[in-house]
Amino acid sequence: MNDGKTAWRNIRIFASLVLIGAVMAPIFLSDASWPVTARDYLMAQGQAESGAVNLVSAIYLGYRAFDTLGETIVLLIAVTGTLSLLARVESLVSPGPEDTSSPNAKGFSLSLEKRVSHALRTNLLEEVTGKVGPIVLLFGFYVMLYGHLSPGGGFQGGVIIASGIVFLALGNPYEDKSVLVRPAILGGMENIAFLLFILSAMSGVFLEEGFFGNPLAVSGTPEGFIILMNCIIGMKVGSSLAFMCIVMMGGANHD
Amino acid sequence: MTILLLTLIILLAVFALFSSDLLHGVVAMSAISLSCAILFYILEAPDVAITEAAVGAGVSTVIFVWALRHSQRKEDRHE
Amino acid sequence: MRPEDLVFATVMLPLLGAAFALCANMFPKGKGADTVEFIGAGIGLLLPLIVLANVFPLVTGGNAIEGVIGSWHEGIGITFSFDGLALLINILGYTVGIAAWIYSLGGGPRGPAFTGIFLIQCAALSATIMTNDLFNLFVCLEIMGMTSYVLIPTSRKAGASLASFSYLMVSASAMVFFLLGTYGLYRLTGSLSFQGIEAGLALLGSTQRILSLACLTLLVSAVAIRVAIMPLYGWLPDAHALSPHAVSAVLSGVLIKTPLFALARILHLLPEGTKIGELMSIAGALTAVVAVVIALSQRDAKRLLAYHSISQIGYIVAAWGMALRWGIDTPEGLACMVGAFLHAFYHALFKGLLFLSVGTTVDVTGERNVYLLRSSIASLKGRGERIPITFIAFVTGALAISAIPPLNGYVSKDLITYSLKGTVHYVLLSIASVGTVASFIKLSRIYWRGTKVAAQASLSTETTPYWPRLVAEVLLSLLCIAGGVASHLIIPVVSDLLAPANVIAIANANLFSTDSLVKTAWTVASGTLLFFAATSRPGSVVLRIVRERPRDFHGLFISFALGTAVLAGYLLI
Amino acid sequence: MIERILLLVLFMIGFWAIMAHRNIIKKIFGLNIINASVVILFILEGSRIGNEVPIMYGGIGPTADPIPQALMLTAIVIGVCVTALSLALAVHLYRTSGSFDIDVIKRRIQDEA
Repeated sequence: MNDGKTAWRNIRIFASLVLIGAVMAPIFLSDASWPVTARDYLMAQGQAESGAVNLVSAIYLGYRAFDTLGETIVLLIAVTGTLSLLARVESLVSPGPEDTSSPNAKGFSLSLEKRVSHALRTNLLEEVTGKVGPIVLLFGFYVMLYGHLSPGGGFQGGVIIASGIVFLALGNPYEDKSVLVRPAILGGMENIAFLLFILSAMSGVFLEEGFFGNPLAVSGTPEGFIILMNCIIGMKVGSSLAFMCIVMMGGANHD
Repeated sequence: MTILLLTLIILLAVFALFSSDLLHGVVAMSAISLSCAILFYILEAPDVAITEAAVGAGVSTVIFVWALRHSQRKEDRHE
Repeated sequence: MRPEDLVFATVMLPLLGAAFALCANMFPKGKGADTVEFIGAGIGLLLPLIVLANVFPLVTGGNAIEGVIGSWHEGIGITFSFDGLALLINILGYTVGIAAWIYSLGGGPRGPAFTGIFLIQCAALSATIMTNDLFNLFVCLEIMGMTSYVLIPTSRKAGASLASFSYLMVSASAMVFFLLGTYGLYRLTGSLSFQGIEAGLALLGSTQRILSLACLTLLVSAVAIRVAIMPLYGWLPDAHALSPHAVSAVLSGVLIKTPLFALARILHLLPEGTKIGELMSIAGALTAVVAVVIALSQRDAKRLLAYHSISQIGYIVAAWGMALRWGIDTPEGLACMVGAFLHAFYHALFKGLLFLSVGTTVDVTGERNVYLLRSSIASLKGRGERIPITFIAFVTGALAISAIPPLNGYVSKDLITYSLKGTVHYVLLSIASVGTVASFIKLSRIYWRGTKVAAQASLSTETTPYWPRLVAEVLLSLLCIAGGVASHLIIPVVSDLLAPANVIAIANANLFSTDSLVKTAWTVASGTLLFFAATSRPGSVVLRIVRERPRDFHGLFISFALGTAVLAGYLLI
Repeated sequence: MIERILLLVLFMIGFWAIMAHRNIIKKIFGLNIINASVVILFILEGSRIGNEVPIMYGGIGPTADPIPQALMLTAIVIGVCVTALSLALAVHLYRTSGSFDIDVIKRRIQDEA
């Protein structure tokens, strides 16, 4: 009975795909020569101006640091919003069709009552993740601190640190959790890191360099500012992602 | 090499969109992210490659799996 | 402090406030946490006003404070420019923001997370309007979008998540298109700043013209989704109707207008801007008419208001487009731009007021259906309003949106129709005014005395105080009245801020002329007639057909594709 | 040229999924795919002007354009944030309506309201 309707729907969808394709095609298929002015300027001046050997870091945390601030704000909003929705998902008393049909999909549940019923998990996972966690953390700090010299930086380091923290949380689920894996602590760290980021972005104002100006520009070590920003971003990203993952794994029983 | 990787990405995308098991789709999306990361590495963009690997293949997969754990895995096929 | 730093404080202060407010999460709930949160809100909402007052003398007469963020090299760093338009949009944003935040203390949602995200939204508005960089504009729009996706479902209504999800899908895909447009323009010009793009495009040969037009099309249609004009408005009614009242007020008052004025910044630099402005002004005028008809058919009080937002944004876009068409530097163009901004500002005030007062009524009575709800004044009195302030606030807002003198809506609508006289827009907008009057007569029925006395619903947020709602309503009502009465003072200031010094400010003496007053009387009379026609039997059948037209999810994207293709085709010809 | 055609195909596949697929998780896949295609396009074309990594290990050679790379870092992260939020909304919709099908969700929510 719905055949005509479905056909009409398909026709409209096809027509809009054709229309959009026609608008997109010139952009995708263009072979205009790529501009080199910005690249040449950066190659000549970038290292001296920002102090970073890695030009991508120089742009990311120097020339266009305001975009990076926007990006961390987006992350902050996403984490806050996801967690508030998550709390409501957990509190919905009447779940839809039962989700027990998918045992494999329940890979990492942390809360004790769920774990007892879970035969697939062995001690091996806990042993390995618990031991590997600190090493992953160390690697994360390396990536974070050397962002101005080699590929990587605060954000990437932060993600690795977050996975290290998650490993630690998986490693010792029963008791004496280290301080690092408590959701409350992680949430607090996230907020403090955000505050620090804003403050360090404002610091240039008091040194006549303007917002996001490099307060160390005249001191001879301009890379110091990038290292500082990398650390703050790493702390922010690491704590917020770890916070989100741990709350997701453990349900909403955080406070 | 670039063309090969792009073809692989397209195939994975088609698989992800047409498989009826959402978890398979998530794995395919994660594989797309990894292929992208390799592609970025070949294209002289190591920073982007690291980010894509960590964020695309890592974090977003975790979130996808979490979402499926809280809902259902199979796509319901009722018209 | 240098002026560049001073204007940038309008972005950084709300962010600092947001950081403070979020830190309140770390304190145990109670006095301490509240204090920290309130300090954050004070830093984020009140201090920027002081900054704006200080910036004011620097930007009059078409002056702009320009610079590169962090004083980096111009070709690579992010350039910004803070001019009169940015100042005005900031005033708009912070005024409505303060009122809505005060209302949220009484009407929910509450908590440090809400305050933080709300302040971030204010910062994003401020950053959007002052940036001169395409990629930075992308980031700002994404922040604004993210905050609305998070704020809409805080109302815990059943459809709110779906509305937020639809909005997210449409607008996130539109932002990918925006990114693609940025790619194309960067490839062509090697620059991301508006001035750089303008200079680069001027040098291009005709072979690259198609590419640059396609890029512009994508940028414009991605922004048009946010602004919700004609074919692209499908996401808005649900999102605005189902979000918390304070959020609705900000979403429809401020959020849908800021991208429009940010877009004007790049468009008026480019030669294609006039054509785009022309097409968008026609779309805007049509939007004003179509949306008002749909609004008249609505049953849900807040949804009716949401469709009115679309209709009023149609007025703004019509005037805005003609301003681009004629050029802001010409007297006609300036008159249109002043009209567009004033209507944006005044609409933010009276639509915010309407959302808040109707929201309070709906909360108090527990009924949203316009056809069922009656005698709300009794319920408001039962709630403790000795003088029905909410009712008075509603009447102020309704009179303002129906353009009854001497309220502010009259001034701005009259300015728009006055400057568009002689175009086809004039006719369309006059029809839309009639529809507005009719639908507000319909909405005001919720306060009429009815046979069935409305039930007294227990407020779901019984723990929160009631007075902040009234404070916010009174604040906005006073601003509405002041905007109308003091219009002869406001219009010269606004035109002085928008125009370069050499353009003569427009005359506004004839705003309250007999002609305009007679026209208003005609509008009200026809509006009343239309109301009776709509409540008659055949009228209500028509309205039901309009109300129950199918609205599919994929329809949102089909209209997006259609709108984009039409724009591209129009530019190419 | 072949690369760019492939990317256009990838984009269209993703856009089709967003528009026409009924399952909201698949729609989110589609969003990820179109985002990825634009990111790849930016990086791919930006690397045409040089064959060295934009890290200044001493000598100056023809490096790839670092600006697209820095921009795409931001774009990737924003894309993941949008994905996270949309998934949270999807799960919430599933919990309130019991389905991932957009039409079914719409109908059930309207019935409820």
